[in-house]
Amino acid sequence: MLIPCPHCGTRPVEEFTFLGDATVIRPTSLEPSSMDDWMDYVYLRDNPRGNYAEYVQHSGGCRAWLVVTRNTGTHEVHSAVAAKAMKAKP
Amino acid sequence: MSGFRIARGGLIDRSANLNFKFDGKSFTGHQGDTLASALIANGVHLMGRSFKYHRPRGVISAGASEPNALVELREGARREANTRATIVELYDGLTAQSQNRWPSLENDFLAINSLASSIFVAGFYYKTFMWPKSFWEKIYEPLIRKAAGLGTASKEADPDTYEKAYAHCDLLVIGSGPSGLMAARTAARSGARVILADEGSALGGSLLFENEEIDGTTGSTFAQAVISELASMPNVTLMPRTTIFGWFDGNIFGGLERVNDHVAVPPPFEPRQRYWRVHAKRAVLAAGAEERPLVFGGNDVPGVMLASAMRHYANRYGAAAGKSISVFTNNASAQRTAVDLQAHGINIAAVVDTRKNGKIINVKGGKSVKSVSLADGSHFECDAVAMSGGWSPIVNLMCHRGAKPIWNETIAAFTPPDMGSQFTAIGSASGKMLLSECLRGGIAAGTFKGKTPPTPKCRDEAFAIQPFWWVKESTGKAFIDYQNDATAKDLPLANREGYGHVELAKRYTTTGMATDQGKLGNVNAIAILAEAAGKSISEMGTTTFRPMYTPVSFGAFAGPFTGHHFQPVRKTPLHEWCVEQGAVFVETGLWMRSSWFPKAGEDWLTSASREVKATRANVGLCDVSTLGKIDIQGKDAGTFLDKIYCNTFSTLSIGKARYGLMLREDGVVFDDGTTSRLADDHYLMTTTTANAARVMSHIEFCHQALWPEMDVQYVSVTEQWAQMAIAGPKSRATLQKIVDSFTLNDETTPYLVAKDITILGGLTARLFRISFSGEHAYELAVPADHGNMVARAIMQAGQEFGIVPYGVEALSIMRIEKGHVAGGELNGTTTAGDLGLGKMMSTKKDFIGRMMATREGMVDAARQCVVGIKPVDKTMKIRSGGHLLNQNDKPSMANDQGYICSVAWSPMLNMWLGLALLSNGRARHGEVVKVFDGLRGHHYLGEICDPVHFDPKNERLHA
Amino acid sequence: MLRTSALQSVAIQGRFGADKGQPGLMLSVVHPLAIAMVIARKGKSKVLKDALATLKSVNVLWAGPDQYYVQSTVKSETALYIELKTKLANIASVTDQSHGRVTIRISGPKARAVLAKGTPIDLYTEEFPVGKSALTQMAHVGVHLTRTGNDEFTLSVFRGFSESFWEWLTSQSAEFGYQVG
Amino acid sequence: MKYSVFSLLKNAFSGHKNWQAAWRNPDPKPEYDIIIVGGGGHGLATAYYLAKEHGLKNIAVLEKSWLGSGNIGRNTTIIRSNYLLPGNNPFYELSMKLWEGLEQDFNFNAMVSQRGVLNLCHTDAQRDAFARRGNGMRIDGVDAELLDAHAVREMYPYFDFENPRFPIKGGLLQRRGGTVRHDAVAWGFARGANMRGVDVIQGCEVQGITIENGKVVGVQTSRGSIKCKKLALCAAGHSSEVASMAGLKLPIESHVLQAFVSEGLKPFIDGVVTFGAGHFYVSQSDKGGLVFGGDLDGYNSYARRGNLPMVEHVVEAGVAMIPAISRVRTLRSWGGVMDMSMDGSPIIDKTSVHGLYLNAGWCYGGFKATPASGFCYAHLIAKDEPHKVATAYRLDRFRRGLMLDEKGQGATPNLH
Ligand SMILES: Cc1cc2nc3c(=O)[nH]c(=O)nc-3n(C[C@H](O)[C@H](O)[C@H](O)COP(=O)(O)OP(=O)(O)OC[C@H]3O[C@@H](n4cnc5c(N)ncnc54)[C@H](O)[C@@H]3O)c2cc1C
Ligand SMILES: NC(=O)c1ccc[n+]([C@@H]2O[C@H](COP(=O)([O-])OP(=O)(O)OC[C@H]3O[C@@H](n4cnc5c(N)ncnc54)[C@H](O)[C@@H]3O)[C@@H](O)[C@H]2O)c1
Ligand SMILES: Cc1cc2nc3c(=O)[nH]c(=O)nc-3n(C[C@H](O)[C@H](O)[C@H](O)COP(=O)(O)O)c2cc1C
Ligand SMILES: [Zn+2]
Repeated sequence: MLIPCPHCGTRPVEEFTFLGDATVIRPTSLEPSSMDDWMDYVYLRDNPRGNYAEYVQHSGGCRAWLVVTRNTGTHEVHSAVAAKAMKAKP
Repeated sequence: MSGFRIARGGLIDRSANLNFKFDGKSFTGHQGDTLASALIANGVHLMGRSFKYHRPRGVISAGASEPNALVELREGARREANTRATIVELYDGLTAQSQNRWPSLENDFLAINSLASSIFVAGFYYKTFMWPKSFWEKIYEPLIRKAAGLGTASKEADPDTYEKAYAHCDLLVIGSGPSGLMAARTAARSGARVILADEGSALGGSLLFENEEIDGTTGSTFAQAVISELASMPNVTLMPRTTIFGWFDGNIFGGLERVNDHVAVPPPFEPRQRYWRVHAKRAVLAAGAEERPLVFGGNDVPGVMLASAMRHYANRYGAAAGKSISVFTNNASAQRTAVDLQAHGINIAAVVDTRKNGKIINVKGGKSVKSVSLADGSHFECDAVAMSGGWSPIVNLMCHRGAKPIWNETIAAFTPPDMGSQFTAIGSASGKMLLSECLRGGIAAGTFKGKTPPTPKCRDEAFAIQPFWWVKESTGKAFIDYQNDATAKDLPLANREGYGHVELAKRYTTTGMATDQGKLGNVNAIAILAEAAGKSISEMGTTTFRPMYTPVSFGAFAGPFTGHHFQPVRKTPLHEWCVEQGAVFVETGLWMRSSWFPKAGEDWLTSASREVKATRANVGLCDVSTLGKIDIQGKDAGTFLDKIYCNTFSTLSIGKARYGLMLREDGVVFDDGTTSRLADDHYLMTTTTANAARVMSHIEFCHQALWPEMDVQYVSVTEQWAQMAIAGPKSRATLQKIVDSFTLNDETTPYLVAKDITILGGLTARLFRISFSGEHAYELAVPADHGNMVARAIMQAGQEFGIVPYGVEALSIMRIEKGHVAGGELNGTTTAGDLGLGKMMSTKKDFIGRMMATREGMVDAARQCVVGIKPVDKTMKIRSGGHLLNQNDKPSMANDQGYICSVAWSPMLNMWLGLALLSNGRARHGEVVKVFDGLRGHHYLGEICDPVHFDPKNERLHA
Repeated sequence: MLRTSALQSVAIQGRFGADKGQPGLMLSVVHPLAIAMVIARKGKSKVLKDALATLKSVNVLWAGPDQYYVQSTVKSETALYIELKTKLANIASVTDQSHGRVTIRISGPKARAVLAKGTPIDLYTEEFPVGKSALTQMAHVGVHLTRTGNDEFTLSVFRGFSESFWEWLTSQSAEFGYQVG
Repeated sequence: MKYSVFSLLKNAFSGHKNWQAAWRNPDPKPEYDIIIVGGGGHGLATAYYLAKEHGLKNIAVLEKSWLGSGNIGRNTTIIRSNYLLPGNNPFYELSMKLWEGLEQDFNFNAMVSQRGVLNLCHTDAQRDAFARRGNGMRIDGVDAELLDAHAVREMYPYFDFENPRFPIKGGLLQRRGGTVRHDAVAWGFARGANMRGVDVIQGCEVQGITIENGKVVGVQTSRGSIKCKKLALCAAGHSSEVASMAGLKLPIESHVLQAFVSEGLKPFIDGVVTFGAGHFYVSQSDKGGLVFGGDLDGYNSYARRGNLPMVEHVVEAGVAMIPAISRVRTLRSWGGVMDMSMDGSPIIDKTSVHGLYLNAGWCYGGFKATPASGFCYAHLIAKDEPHKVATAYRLDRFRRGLMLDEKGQGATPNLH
């Protein structure tokens, strides 16, 4: 599998570390009533077959965290964007 | 003895005689031979035994698909089991042995299995060997296991080396027959970067043995010309002896180059094999087609061969399989064999063509062919049989990413699926059986830009086939999977018993599961199964094609990363000094850490105890360079650390250090360490050795994915600094002698100070007053290149105070004496509360792990928390891993109260001490518990106590 | 103060490996070398780039997004660090890495063939021109790789791995014969 | 037809023409009391024990592909009960006991082979962790032995004791651990369930779950709608997909795990051995192939295939452990889709939907659990309360902070 790192160019999968779902959003509330949101964030996953946005670090390269869009059924990689840049967008 | 060397012709060098041994017997062959061709030329047909029935077997094919002629090649540590004689290039001094037979290939005891073959049908294992129950373990299975397997692997370490390498190209051409050569040449001429790989010892594919005419010359001359041209081009890499064994995501191909398998021993500095990862922009599969056997009685008698293999041996190697040959076919191609062999003066006893209703029912002969009997009642004497059941495109690689091949009625074969433009099939691999189509297909595939160049002229032989799958009239066994002894009858049986899906039939009958992975037999099996199930072949479909196309040695995948080089060694900047001091090292992750520094005659415990005593009495020096160090800067560095740590760092004063605790988002403790503030916008974090990389990655994630708005930068400086702990009552005095121009005292260097200083007349250093040992202690960091020099200087300075080097064993003893938690307690399941550090969790801010740490299970009073433990009998040793029980409880998991995490012999208290995790432990100091250590047959009473065993008031720290 | 290279005792000068004809490559340790890691502060990528372009007697190598290694063979590590700290105040974070990394120069007709045994980066194309740096992995070790000539590269690794890395590099070079200079 | 030496002989005389199918291939009925989704080991075992232990008959197992096509048909066959945590160990020990009597129970030889599972350790910390684990086993009467390096060397003299990067310091041995012929487990349970009246239906994919008033009433399948009173999910790597049909989100990710087999060899390695300084474990099948594996490829995947980096990673560790293996060849690699849970332990529980039961999260360790999983799940489905050794496998344990995290890795499924 090849991943097009926006900083380094296309590199093979062994240079990357996968963390998982990039669609989950860390809650901001610290109220006990927000526990369900936290639970969802930390433990629950859509885990789809098909297109999937995931956090991937180019750990064996530039070390940037990326959001990679990939098909979990075919392993086809569609895009890789720096997580930082992704977050900067509204 | 029926095979012989044909007088003339072939691509062997008859002037070069090579001596070799098979089963201890000496033979001679020629340069250019394979082991199989040389044996055939020497009249040897019997080369192996089958898996289940131990049937005598000879060579069937002339290439990678060979299921029968497997040998143990070479001897001793270089012995390789299951090596295909058909691809072993002959070299002088080669030794090979037959396998799966006892006592000899000729007289194999287990051939009696054949007699019971009516019981040993597919699936018989599952129905029997169950009574009496105990017999399975004691009798049946040991027998089955002993009989199982083919060759015997060496149990000595492999003396050869292996390499790995990456290659990149615009076009990877897999196979160097007419189609592959044309693709490579066309692409190369247009300037593309081309790799041409072929598993054969020579490039040329079928042109090396087929009588073809291209552009007015012979096929092999034509091939030679193309290969020479390619060899001269800088943008072309030719890779003979290289099997492309798998296709992976990203159009990456795995390749195995047999660099030196054709010699007895690899030359100096050269590997035996090289494993390639080929990144191809585009690839073409020009792997050709595989001829299929026909399924009829005795189709496994040595001497029965694929028709193409027989002419391959005759034309390329000058090796005739016999003097008189019967040909059995369902298609036009076998006619070539008859013609070619006749041209070599070999008698054609009969040509039996199913398209004309001819059928061989049985082959007579045990260890070699004697005659064939036909359905019409006729018999022909002969000493070999050439068979052709049609041709299967070698689709394997194109199916490695999950797609299934497509059945094609016209050629009666599966053709590759369409996998898009990155990987396309050409030539016979795509089902094109005519030479002109192969040449044309190659040229089209190699055309990157511009007009397609013209196709060389050639003569085509019509391809015509009428599918024919099984001579049902046969009375003898008709084999589908030769090696695994799956017969034609096994498939209908599997269907009858419910295993009619092609994948179930495979698993029930083991068809296609042998070392050849069904290259020869699978299509026949599918056809016969389809008929039994009343389905079409297309509906039945194939089993799953998987890597490896042909088996790949472990050594190749491991490459140079073997033995001591399995993983890189990481040495600290003080390594040399540690060696000078006589350190014994221990692997800690990839690091080598100094563990203890024995004096003559000391074992580890004596040494470590002495190191502790000397440190606590005077001063000791320890290499702590492996601790992770992360430099954190930026306007928001403090706020960022507040998110990462559960306690607060934004309030830390400049020049001070603070102990920090980090949680995971699930509320469990992740890591700890002291972090110092060097400037308003500059911190230096230390992590545990074990978690250094993970913490770094965590920080990167938290910033980039969670809080990118923060202005913070971070970089690992672990390797920049050599770091030393200088501990003990004389540490200050020792250091005083090397620091430049200031006096060390509680004003200039109070507890938890962190400051930049210079030492030894101007050398940059960082000094921290922190302590893991519980002593008055410092950590001194100097740029790594100076580490050894500074350590030596400190030793010299401390000499008058009795300084000793101490290692991680002593460090560990001291931290257990002090009740400091470390790896044994930070085990990924403990909370801050469990460690007695619950108060560190700020309630004033958000931090990683805050919310999840409040769940009921995480704050339950019954959780196991850190306590001290000591044996009630002070003379007794305690060990890690003992479980704790209430004194009156019976051992059981339900009664389990916790366990001992870390232990040490305390030279200060003269007894064994430990830290344990105990349910509701903080309320139980003073309680006596039962320690269950069944593993070591040792049960005793332990007293629970405060984890701080030594100097509970921390008087020494501030002394 | 005189620095001691981490490879001092292993990188011994001489000719090694296959001994037929010219050596396929040359290996040498670049030491002492002053290296500072420079990372742009938030929103300062462009300003930093411009500032770096004005520096004299240094090599500026890309080392990740908004990150650079600034190297000098003529300045001391302290001098370089202080200079950068001053010139880049509020523009970038600066960290001294001179001792943390070991740099090896590899050159010769077989340099690329040897590197191909380690890195998945395609070094045979125009896409990797002279002056370009990349972060990659070779032999399980993170490597900062820079092309310094057609057949010349520098490889920089964490100090602690340098000896192990050197062993790997030389073993992979042996088939071509190599000269340590 | 009962399988025995006699039935085998009898059939041999009639040319094996009279064997009956091991299971019927029925068309689905319009309605069942219980439908089990997934014809893998766990689904089939559940059906078997529902019929056998609870006398229930009107049951269907729906399998989207062929029987045993999932992980039951692609695992490395290791069974053991050397778990650490009180929530786990008694469950796996029950499984071990069931294995020990399984073949006689379902009249099918699944080649349960207790050849010993040896986990090697290479550091003091690892040994301490093994001591903790081993004592946890012993405290409950499960067999465990802590070996020193010498004892390991006696067993396997050809492991790397000469030039290792990470010296072997010893190991934890469970002699009752071993291997079982994986496919035969599926076949044996299927046949056993079939004989007790269960409909085992292949080629029937569940595509939707019908819920009325918070209660399951049926499923839509590739072969039409089928009604049911209770629906039991047993879809392993596909659990998230199936659960989502009922609107449930699970603490699970699907990851690919590769496994490998070498060419057939004469006896090479006797038991199951795991390397402690890298990802590699190996055993030898009754056919002679070295069956081995290592770690997940690391990325979420529903493709049953992996990539080369993990192959190299695993094999490097293999050669590090056994230098002699270098000249042995890898024959085939394949992958399976693992239901990696957030704490590495399984879930056997009711769900928020009435009548919908969940069995999932087996990670790469669910083969050994097959009998106990079926047994306990059947208990839950039949009685609506958990079996006593499976009480910790609750879905709400994450919400409540009662994770069963044997490895201490936290909520990162690909690290378990
Ligand atoms: C390579 C590998 C090695 C392993 N090694 C071991 C080991 O050594 N020891 C061990 O204990 N465990 C091991 N495991 C884990 C073990 O195999 C699994 O945990 C276990 O098999 C899972 O349970 P199962 O048998 O029910 O799963 P499966 O066999 O996967 O059953 C699930 C079934 O559900 C079906 N299904 C899915 N969706 C639907 C639908 N919508 N409709 C109908 N049917 C559906 C699937 O087709 C599948 O047949 C390994 C797994 C792999 C992949
Ligand atoms: N008359 C007939 O019935 C008939 C049938 C089939 C083929 N043919 C003839 O055979 C020729 C086929 O030509 P072609 O170029 O398609 O194939 P080819 O058979 O000439 O060459 C294929 C080459 O691919 C190599 N190869 C296969 N798999 C490989 C792998 N995984 N890695 C590396 N190398 C691999 C083989 O070693 C072989 O050298 C044509 O001349 C065609 O007419 C004729
Ligand atoms: C324990 C075990 C042993 C295996 N032994 C062999 C074998 O000897 N030969 C073989 O071709 N495949 C063997 N396989 C692999 C199967 O052929 C197949 O690849 C695997 O079950 C996955 O199925 P799939 O490849 O059809 O997807 C074995 C699989 C397992 C789980
Ligand atoms: Zn990158």
